[in-house]
Amino acid sequence: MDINTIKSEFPIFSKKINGKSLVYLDSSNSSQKPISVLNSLDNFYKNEFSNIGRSIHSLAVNATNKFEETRISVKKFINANSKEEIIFTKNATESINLVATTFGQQNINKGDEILITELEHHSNYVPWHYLRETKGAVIKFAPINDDGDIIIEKLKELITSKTKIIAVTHLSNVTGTIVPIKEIVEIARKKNIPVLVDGCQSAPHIKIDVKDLDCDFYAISCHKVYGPTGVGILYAKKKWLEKLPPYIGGGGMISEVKKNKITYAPLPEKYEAGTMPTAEVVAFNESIKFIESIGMENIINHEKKLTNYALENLKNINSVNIIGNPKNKAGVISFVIKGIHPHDISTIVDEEGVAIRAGHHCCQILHDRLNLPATARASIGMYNTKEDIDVLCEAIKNCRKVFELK
Amino acid sequence: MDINTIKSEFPIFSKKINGKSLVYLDSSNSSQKPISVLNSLDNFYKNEFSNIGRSIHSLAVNATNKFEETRISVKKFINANSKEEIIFTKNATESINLVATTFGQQNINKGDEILITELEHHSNYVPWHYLRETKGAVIKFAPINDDGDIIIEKLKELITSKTKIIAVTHLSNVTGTIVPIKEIVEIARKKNIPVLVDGCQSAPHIKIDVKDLDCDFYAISCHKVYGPTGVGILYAKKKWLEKLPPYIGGGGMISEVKKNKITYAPLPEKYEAGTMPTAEVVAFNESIKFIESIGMENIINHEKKLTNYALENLKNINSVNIIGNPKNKAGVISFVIKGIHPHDISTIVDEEGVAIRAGHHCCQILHDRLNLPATARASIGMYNTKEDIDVLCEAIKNCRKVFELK
Amino acid sequence: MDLKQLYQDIILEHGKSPRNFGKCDKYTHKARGHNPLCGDKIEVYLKLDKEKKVEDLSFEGNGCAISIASTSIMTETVKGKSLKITKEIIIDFLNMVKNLQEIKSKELDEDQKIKIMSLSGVKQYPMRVKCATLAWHTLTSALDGKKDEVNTEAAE
Amino acid sequence: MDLKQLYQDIILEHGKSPRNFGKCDKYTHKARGHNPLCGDKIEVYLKLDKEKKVEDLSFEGNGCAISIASTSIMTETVKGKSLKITKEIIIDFLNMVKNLQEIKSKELDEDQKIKIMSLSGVKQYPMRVKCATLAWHTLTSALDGKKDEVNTEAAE
Ligand SMILES: Cc1ncc(COP(=O)(O)O)c(C=O)c1O
Ligand SMILES: Cc1ncc(COP(=O)(O)O)c(C=O)c1O
Repeated sequence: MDINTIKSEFPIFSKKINGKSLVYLDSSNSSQKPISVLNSLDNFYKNEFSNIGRSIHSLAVNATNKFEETRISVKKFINANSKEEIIFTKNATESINLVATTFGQQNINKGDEILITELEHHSNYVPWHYLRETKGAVIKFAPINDDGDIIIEKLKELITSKTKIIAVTHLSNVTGTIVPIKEIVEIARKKNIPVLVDGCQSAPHIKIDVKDLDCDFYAISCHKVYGPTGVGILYAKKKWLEKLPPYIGGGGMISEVKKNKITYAPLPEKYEAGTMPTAEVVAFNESIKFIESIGMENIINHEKKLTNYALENLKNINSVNIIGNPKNKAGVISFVIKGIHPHDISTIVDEEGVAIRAGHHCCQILHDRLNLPATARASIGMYNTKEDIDVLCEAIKNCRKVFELK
Repeated sequence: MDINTIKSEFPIFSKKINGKSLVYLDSSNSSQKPISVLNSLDNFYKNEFSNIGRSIHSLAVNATNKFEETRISVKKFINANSKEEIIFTKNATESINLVATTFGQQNINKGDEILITELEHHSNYVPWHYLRETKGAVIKFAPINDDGDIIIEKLKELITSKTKIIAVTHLSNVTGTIVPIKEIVEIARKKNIPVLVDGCQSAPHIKIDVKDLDCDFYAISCHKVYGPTGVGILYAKKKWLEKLPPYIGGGGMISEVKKNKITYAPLPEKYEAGTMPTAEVVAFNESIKFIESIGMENIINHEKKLTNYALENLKNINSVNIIGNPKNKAGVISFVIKGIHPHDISTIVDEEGVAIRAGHHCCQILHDRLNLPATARASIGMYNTKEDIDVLCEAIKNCRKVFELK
Repeated sequence: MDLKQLYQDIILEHGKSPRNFGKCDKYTHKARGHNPLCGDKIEVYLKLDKEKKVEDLSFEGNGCAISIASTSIMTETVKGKSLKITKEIIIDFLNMVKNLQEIKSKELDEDQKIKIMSLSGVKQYPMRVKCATLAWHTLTSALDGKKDEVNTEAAE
Repeated sequence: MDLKQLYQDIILEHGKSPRNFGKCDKYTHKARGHNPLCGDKIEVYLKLDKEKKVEDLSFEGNGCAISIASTSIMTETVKGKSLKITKEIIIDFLNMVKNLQEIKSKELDEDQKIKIMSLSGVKQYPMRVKCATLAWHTLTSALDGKKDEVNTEAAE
């Protein structure tokens, strides 16, 4: 597929916002969906819908097979060892909570340490905070430098004999920092500490290879990977899923249920309680196929070029200040403009059809570190073009006009 | 809308199964979806998609409004006091786990008792079982009689000063028993015991009025209420939601996040962590509108007639044995045939395009009580017709032929 | 929609140079307001005299032009008014930005009315209504002597 | 698809009157199999003699016609075979129902082959494959002396 025609695969781009073409630069928040995904969703509901894994009539058999096909696709997409290592959740937040809760239940005691970083999204902090509240765990924050890179030496120093788990993002949703996960896993491996990776931002934008990363847990949100809302993924090494207790309890995750005793289903069912987002999981297979039809390499190249183009052009606008300058940066560009609050920026560019996000992006710790109450963020998806960036830049210039700044 | 033309609103019924028209009698498992719901889903993704509650651009504003409109519709649908009492989850199983976990954390100690019934689905037992494992709670099962009705007198006797919560289904997914919730709540109220109602089966088939029931918690799965997969609902009295600790932690459910302290968002956000099944929640509004356009009274009447018709006709088939004979029965009909295992029944009727379920329907305790390893179950939805029942009965007769039974 | 309706000169000016910024002397009441969506935070300080008149009123914090301007204009408008009239003005203001109702209070002079009405543009920008109302909810909370901070998510 | 392919007379007959039902005398191995989807449960009892020959083999439990017939036929087929050949037959069987491969083992007589092949119809009924294979997985587990029960969800 030609990278220039990708946009036409996404129906939403025929829509007008305030009379202008939509310039969608909020993909870090959630991505738009290609037509093949929407057709799959629609087709499944219209022609094939059934609950899975429970009934044995023809519809149910077909639905179950399709559902499991997505699991196999995900396994390949992230290069997991087996499909038992792929658990479907409702979003990455649930994936991380699943690990924090079950791992915490089994392995965290008073005084034990959990090591996260200043880059983390609330979804990779609040679940660990619960263990601080309920178990008396200690949370340590590996610091970042002014460029937005984690200071690996400092992270190393923070590891003690009490460190029970390291939880770190693969790609910052504020600075665009690509974190050297392999390096961190190697450090952790030497001390036998498991590593959870928040892969929310990385999954749509860089090649994921969990075998190569050798991390223990990897969390993904499908709605950010050009898929439907309502589905997340937890990858976990089989040994963990076998060892950890179950999480949500209910239908589908049990083996035998007696009045005095319950045994649980084998993997992956053990962690998939209740009716799953069946249609959405089935449709997510098309998201993976879509990405693969283009090729992750091509997507990376395209987004890289666009990011550089955007950075150059934004830097040329008087008084735009880009947040962070990490060694390895993906298409997440947060910025501030002196004299204009990010919220006002967002409202003003929206008038030109430009969708960006303003606020703390669920990263209050990072904003405290940067000493900023809020930032504006333009984030790039595979469907963005140079024209999108041009419109963004013009719209930003307009902010200064509206605010009568020289 | 004419009850006889309802079926035409469901696209799936133009499909053929094994060359035959689909006779879908597995609605207790999951219901089919009307075209208006699917159009809403498709339209939202194609023209309006954005993450909600975070960004302030036009798409996000519109999406957030639509999302909140569904919350208001749900509030009205079940007659809750305020929209803060409506929490969106991923399914009813999560809704019940949310209550068991947070209520248990705060109110269950060693030796405390949880009272459930022999009718309960695993989703209303396993979450409580966790409290038995982690907290040393005791689970008591209110017994049923041979008709499949809960013996209220026995339930009363099982209440002690240690009973901390009563969790009970509104409508059995095996016997079709409609449980007298009001009566149970009145008993519980006198002893100040909160009541959780598993409303999975009731929500699509009887009028829900949580104010009238006066229950504390009510769990619903939208996919059983003619809605998309991936969405559940928890209704809870505001006083509980205010008092109980948060459940899943992450983006969207916080107020202020510091390195040493976290405060949580007000209701309902406190319980809605991470990106929600946005499109699915938006589309669920159409499910409610669809039900209301027909009128719950009309649906109840239609299903009542059909249930009676089915019971009469099934009873006339030699050796079909209907499970349970509750005082008040909805359109859930489980049965066995002497000499033919339910799985074989399901396979054989499937050949005629008839989708029923075979197994223990996530109710092993109930099947133990009935001394049956498995049952076959035909369950009725608003789209079923007398012709569906006729096809089912013919297909069942065929089972005896295939098995060469006289 | 017209951005100039939202960002009127009065608002830009108050946004840039807010009045009554800082802690006022010997305040008797204070309250904190917070908009978690954008991270806007303000603290309102209030001095009620014996006759229950708002003798002094000031604020600290940061936020977008709309929320700072709204807070600044609020302090200017309410200072010197009695408790009762202050509450009337708050209700007037909230009705205006949410339902575009006119300002009814007879206790405001033309200049004050114009300033308050300069905030009516937010009605066209639903996500920004909270920016405009944060200060006013926080003032109510300060007057009521509530301990909890105001949270726009709960306030709406 | 044809139901008669699935429910061949041999299967119906074994389903109705299973052979080797009950606990066999002085069994040396046993294992439990469970199909959580349908609740089918079987227990396989096995007596290996000193030469590692399956001297006796029986089962208890309940399930659908397919799973009972498959178990019954399995006990008939395997009884008297050496451990090595038993394992060969198990692999043969699993290959047959999953991939429609022919029975390769030379240790089965025609009658036994026909009986085993009567189960090949499940290939057309994916949800029923587990019914047919439960017994065979459970036998493997008994031979391996595993403690865990076999669970069809894990076995496939
Ligand atoms: C009575 C009852 N409770 C709970 C559930 C669980 O619902 P879900 O699987 O949608 O979480 C079901 C449906 O399977 C049910 O029938
Ligand atoms: C880095 C990061 N982690 C976690 C999340 C949470 O993802 P979700 O809201 O889909 O659970 C997000 C997205 O908001 C994110 O950007």
